[in-house]
Amino acid sequence: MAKKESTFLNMFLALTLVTLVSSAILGYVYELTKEPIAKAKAERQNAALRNVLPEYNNDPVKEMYKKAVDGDTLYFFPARKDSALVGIAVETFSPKGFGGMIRLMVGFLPDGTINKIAVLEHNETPGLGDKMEASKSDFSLQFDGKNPKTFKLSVKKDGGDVDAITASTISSRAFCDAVERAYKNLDLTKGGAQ
Amino acid sequence: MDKLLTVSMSPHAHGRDTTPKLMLGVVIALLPAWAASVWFFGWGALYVPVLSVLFSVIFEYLIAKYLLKKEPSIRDGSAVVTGLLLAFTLPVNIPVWILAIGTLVAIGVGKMSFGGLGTNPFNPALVGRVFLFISFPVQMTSWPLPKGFATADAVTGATPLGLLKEGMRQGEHVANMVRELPTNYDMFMGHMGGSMGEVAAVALLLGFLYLLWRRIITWHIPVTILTTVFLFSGLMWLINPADNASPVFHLLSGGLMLGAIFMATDYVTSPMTPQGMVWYGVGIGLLTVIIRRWGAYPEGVQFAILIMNAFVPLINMYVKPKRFGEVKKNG
Amino acid sequence: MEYFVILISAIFVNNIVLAKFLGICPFMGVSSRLETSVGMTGAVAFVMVLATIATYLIQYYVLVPLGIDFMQTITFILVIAALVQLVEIILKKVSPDLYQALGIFLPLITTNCAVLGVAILTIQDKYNLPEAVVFSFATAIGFGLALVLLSSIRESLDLVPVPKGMKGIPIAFVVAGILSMAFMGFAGLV
Amino acid sequence: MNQWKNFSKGLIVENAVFVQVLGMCPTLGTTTSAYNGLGMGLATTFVLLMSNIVVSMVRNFIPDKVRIPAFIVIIASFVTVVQLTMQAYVPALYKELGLFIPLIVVNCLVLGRAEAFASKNNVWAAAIDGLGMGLGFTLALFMLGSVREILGAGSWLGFKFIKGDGMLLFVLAPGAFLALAYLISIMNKVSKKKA
Amino acid sequence: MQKLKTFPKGGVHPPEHKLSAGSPIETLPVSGRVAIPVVQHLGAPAEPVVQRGEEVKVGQLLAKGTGFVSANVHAPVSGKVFRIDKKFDASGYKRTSVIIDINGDDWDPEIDRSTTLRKEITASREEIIEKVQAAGIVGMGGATFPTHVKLNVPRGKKADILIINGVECEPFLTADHRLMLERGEELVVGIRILMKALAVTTAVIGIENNKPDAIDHLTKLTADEPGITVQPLKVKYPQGGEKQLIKAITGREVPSGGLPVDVGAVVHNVGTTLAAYEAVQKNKPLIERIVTVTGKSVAKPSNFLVRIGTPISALIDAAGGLPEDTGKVVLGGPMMGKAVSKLDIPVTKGTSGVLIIPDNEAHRAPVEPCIRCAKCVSVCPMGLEPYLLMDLGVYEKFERAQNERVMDCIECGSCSYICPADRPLLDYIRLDKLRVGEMIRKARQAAK
Ligand SMILES: Cc1cc2nc3c(=O)[nH]c(=O)nc-3n(C[C@H](O)[C@H](O)[C@H](O)COP(=O)(O)O)c2cc1C
Ligand SMILES: Cc1cc2nc3c(=O)[nH]c(=O)nc-3n(C[C@H](O)[C@H](O)[C@H](O)COP(=O)(O)O)c2cc1C
Ligand SMILES: Cc1cc2nc3c(=O)[nH]c(=O)nc-3n(C[C@H](O)[C@H](O)[C@H](O)COP(=O)(O)O)c2cc1C
Ligand SMILES: Cc1cc2nc3c(=O)[nH]c(=O)nc-3n(C[C@H](O)[C@H](O)[C@H](O)CO)c2cc1C
Ligand code: SF4
Ligand code: SF4
Ligand code: SF4
Ligand code: SF4
Ligand code: FES
Repeated sequence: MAKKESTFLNMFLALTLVTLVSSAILGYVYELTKEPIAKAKAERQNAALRNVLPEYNNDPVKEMYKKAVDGDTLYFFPARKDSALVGIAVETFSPKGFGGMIRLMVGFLPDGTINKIAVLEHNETPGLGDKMEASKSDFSLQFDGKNPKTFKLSVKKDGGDVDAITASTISSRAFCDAVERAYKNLDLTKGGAQ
Repeated sequence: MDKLLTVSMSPHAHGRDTTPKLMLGVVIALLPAWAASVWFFGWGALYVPVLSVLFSVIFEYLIAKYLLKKEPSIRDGSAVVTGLLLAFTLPVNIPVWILAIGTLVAIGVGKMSFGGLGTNPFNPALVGRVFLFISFPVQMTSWPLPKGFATADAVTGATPLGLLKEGMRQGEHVANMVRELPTNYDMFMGHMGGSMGEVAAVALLLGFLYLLWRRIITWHIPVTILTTVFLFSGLMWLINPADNASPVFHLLSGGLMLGAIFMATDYVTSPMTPQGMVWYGVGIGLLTVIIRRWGAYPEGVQFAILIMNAFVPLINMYVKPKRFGEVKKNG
Repeated sequence: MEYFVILISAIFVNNIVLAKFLGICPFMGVSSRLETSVGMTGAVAFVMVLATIATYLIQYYVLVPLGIDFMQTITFILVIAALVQLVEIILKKVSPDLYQALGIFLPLITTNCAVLGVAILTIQDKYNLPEAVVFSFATAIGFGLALVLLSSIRESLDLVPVPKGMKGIPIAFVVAGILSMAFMGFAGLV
Repeated sequence: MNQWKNFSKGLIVENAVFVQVLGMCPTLGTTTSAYNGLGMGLATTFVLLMSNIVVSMVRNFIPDKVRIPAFIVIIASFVTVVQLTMQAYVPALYKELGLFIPLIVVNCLVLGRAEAFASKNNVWAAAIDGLGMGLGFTLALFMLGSVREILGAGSWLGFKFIKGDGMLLFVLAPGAFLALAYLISIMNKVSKKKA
Repeated sequence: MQKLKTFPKGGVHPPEHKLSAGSPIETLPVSGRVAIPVVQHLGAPAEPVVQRGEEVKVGQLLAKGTGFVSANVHAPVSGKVFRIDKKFDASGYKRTSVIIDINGDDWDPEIDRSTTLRKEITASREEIIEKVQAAGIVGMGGATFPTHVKLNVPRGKKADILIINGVECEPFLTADHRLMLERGEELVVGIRILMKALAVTTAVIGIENNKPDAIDHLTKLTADEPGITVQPLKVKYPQGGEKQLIKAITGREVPSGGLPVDVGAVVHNVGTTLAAYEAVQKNKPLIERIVTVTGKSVAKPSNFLVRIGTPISALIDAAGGLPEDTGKVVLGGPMMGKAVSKLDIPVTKGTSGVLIIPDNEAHRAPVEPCIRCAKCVSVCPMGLEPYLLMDLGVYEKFERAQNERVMDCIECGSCSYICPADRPLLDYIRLDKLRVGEMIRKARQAAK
């Protein structure tokens, strides 16, 4: 078969056709994946919540409330078991990481004790700052079960109680900063308010 | 008249300098600093450099012979200088296997990949050192404190620049840190934490004088680097003494002396004309202070030199010697 | 001050080639001669700034309002391709000299991921328009800096006996690696 | 043409990364681990395969002058399909690979094959070519990712075999350049010996 | 004493080894058969004007210069022309030579052979130049450029200073030194003659500071010679290079590609000046010169006054014979001289010395990689970058070499001398110059 000639009409038609077909296919795929994408997003959040909170049977996402602090936002997720408050997860942040912003999910028990911490997002150096992830080192585990009332949330170098990641004081400080921010803004009485 | 005479083009005379003699000169100039480091850090400072030299020479030999398949030229002595200088930039408690990796990278990546002596655009010892610094931050930043000769169990601690950076991160006033920092006299004599060969400014300056006297190097690079650091840090110190250390502190701390005298002057990786050397030195001085003051790392010399190494071909291309007869007619 | 931070970050700390790995192919392809690197840098700077502005406007005034930001990739690449064509045509008419200088590089730039990458990064990092302009310009400067350094080093390597197995691309990558290592010294400047 | 030869040329003799030095950005940017390299390679392979097929199918309907824009649209569509699919089913990997997925659009390899091969050959040959080239690309990324992961983190495909860290530099930017430099050099030697 | 002057950039300090500095000039007779090449100068070859079998007198014209940039050649001996043939000379090539069987010492009667000093200069400017040209005088500082050409200042240019080159910066050589000590009075008259020819009122004799006796002697002799001064110079090679000397003495820089007259200076060697004296005042053509025979193992380092054409083997014999350990024989000094492969070649107008180098110093060390020590750059008196010029030669990038001004190189050899890696810098630079020269010539032809 001979090649189509490059007349204006041909060119226009061909391009339009290609674009239309493509857009149509894309629209279709978009519709198809819309659901799973949303689900994947929610799943990530839920997984983090389940990870840092004690067992609950409400939907903390539905009860979520926000607070604007330090130019960004904290998200609070109250968890209940049979309507009794069993904990609050706080999505918190610190801009002081080695690679900029880090985001954590910190789970508190109703008395303010830290239950568990999950790292949501960071830009730290692999092998150094990324040891804040629980899968890469035990750094974040040292917070579990500590109450900031008695456990000073800063690295030992700065007179606190936290053992810094070796050679990553900056990341460790940022981590503490984020947890501290969550704790300071935590209003335990408010847990059941909504 | 039947003897065969040698015929060659002029000149028929040759000066006394040869490559091995120059390299030996550098080794001799490093001896005072070596002695000082043995004095401060103990026996480790004696054998680590020896090992480092050994590794460098062996790697160079093997790579030349088996990978490049050319006659190994260990005799020129440049691998010895590279090994020695690499060791001098490391903490004395460096594990031997890390040392081996460092020399392999210095010689293999930094030098032989480009074709060996004279071809490498970047300072091989610094390529090795920065590689280690980034790869093994933990081992590369635990500095034994000088405990005098032959004391067992070195205690690790921060270098003066490390202390400074740490303090500044806490937002402390420099004046308040002074108590923790060593005195200028201590730093001049080498009583501080740091790499093996970098601590004793006085010993390094002795080596500098020797290099100048033997005409192995010219003054241009070291003097411009030190002057630039002094002036730039001095200016900032005058403007804001709360956030800036004194210029003397900058001169005496860290690897500045070692870098300026022995590493920035590496023939292969520095410019060819005096004017070019001045540009290069100013660049190294500025970058050093910028990294020390605003960067994440307490010390900037090693990066500053590597970065300026990259500018050397450009400098050589555009900064030409003053050609004879270039000026228009005069008189 | 904010602009200054963006500038330093894009040129030194997060250099597009040495830290972010964008635009590597032109980086390798045109870096064997210093002269072409300078021309390429000019062309990239020109197109990058224009493309960033165009895609920025498309994103916030077309895609987002229509709710079709999943079409980002396809629209951006078309916009960039069209833009390069347009620039070529206009340049040819308005300034034949500049066209002579930049001309041969323009078609290459369409398929340069640095341009598309910067356009997408501008959106991802939520810059406003003036910031986006500074960012794209600084990125191009960073690209040019790395390119000029690499090409001057490669030219100087023409006069030394580089081992056969390392000649050309491999040694250029070694140089890029060491450069990238040296540039890590800028970490933390911003 | 011999289909096996058509397929296998992309693996070694005309390998996109080692021999043609195309698609360097994803090669360097996504190979912090063997798994990431594999993922990026497969994503690219998919786009390459599909766009080669479609381009070959429509090659006779597209006038010459608008050939390139049309190809770009086709490629971009498949890239978007990959983007959406990955977001839905492998969101973690999608996050890791980041910017480099949309950038498949400008990967010279993809457009290059569409232009140089698919637009001149039948659908079957184009598919084989796309698959071969894609797998060659994947192979290269997987190799580079493996080297970097082994040296940099002391693990392979997530399986850790030393205590502590490796040579961090290899997971960082400079390591990508250095590892690729020596891989290319070695592969050149190997493929020369073969030829 | 005056302040030492020197050129500003570059230069080296090779050991001086002026072994023969204390040996007075001896006149060496010659006998047997000698070969006189017709090319002993820069420029067009001279055309033989004698026949085979013809009897010639000392001073008789043997070959006539063809064209302006060329020089006459005279018979340095008397005897019978054996034949005209190609013979090896110092260049290593066979060159047309007039071969004479010596018979007695029968001089052309026109020549005044007395040793009385003739101070009074009666010749006019034009006559001086004519006589210099007729006498076949060429630069005896080594370049052998015909002297009358340099005395003819081109129209539109003006010379205002005559510089007499008594520097003798090459190690070992002492011919000029002895000349200044023993023939000072004649030299001063020679300077007057050249000054008259050039119509200048200023002349400066440049002498390196390692010859204090020569400086003293000439300072005394010129004390009441208006316009003539002696300038002591720093001991540094290549102080005697024309451009360096002009720069040191006048502060003027000869522009790249230009000539000394462009800055108003003309430089002549002391030997040339003496030859001019003899030609103008005594009618004596250039038939003899002073040659230093020296070397570390030479038994009797000497300075000889010899006739052109004397085989160098005769000179060596007179200096105690060829040492056992001889490895190389060089005509000229160690820095710029030419190594020869045989010893039966004749002394020519440009032969300033015969240097015998022992075997253990005669060979070059193996070439090592360049370590970019920049020593060659810092010693180059012309502000060039020898390491780069060599690389450009190795990799055949001659166009770039031209842009890097390789043609400015004066081939002083300082770079090769200093290089710690024993790189043959000057050899490659000569290659560059050859190729660039070809390129320039081709471009010129194409332009025409
Ligand atoms: C390539 C590289 C990346 C780094 N990344 C981090 C990081 O992600 N987090 C961190 O806290 N420090 C990081 N650092 C180290 C800091 O620069 C600094 O040395 C350290 O945080 C402070 O020292 P210390 O922890 O040993 O007290 C990195 C260093 C290098 C060489
Ligand atoms: C082509 C040519 C033309 C020259 N013309 C003049 C001239 O007009 N006037 C002059 O003083 N010297 C002239 N010279 C002589 C040079 O300036 C110089 O004295 C000669 O080359 C020997 O110098 P050297 O021994 O330092 O090489 C000329 C030389 C050459 C090669
Ligand atoms: C490197 C170099 C060194 C020279 N050294 C001397 C020297 O020591 N004495 C000298 O008379 N001429 C020396 N010359 C030659 C002079 O440049 C110049 O040709 C000469 O003085 C001109 O005089 P002439 O034409 O009478 O020889 C040297 C030339 C060069 C290139
Ligand atoms: C004055 C001088 C300084 C040197 N400095 C270094 C250096 O800092 N690092 C290094 O690896 N080699 C150094 N060398 C040795 C040698 O020049 C170096 O290994 C070359 O770069 C190898 O091509 C030095 C040599 C001299 C003469
Ligand atoms: S055309 Fe593509 S592959 Fe070639 S140099 Fe340019 S970007 Fe690289
Ligand atoms: S698209 Fe261009 S820039 Fe990107 S990989 Fe291909 S050649 Fe390189
Ligand atoms: S380049 Fe020429 S002028 Fe310069 S030192 Fe070498 S030989 Fe002398
Ligand atoms: S003197 Fe020799 S080794 Fe030194 S730069 Fe010049 S050529 Fe190279
Ligand atoms: S420039 Fe090549 S993929 Fe980015």
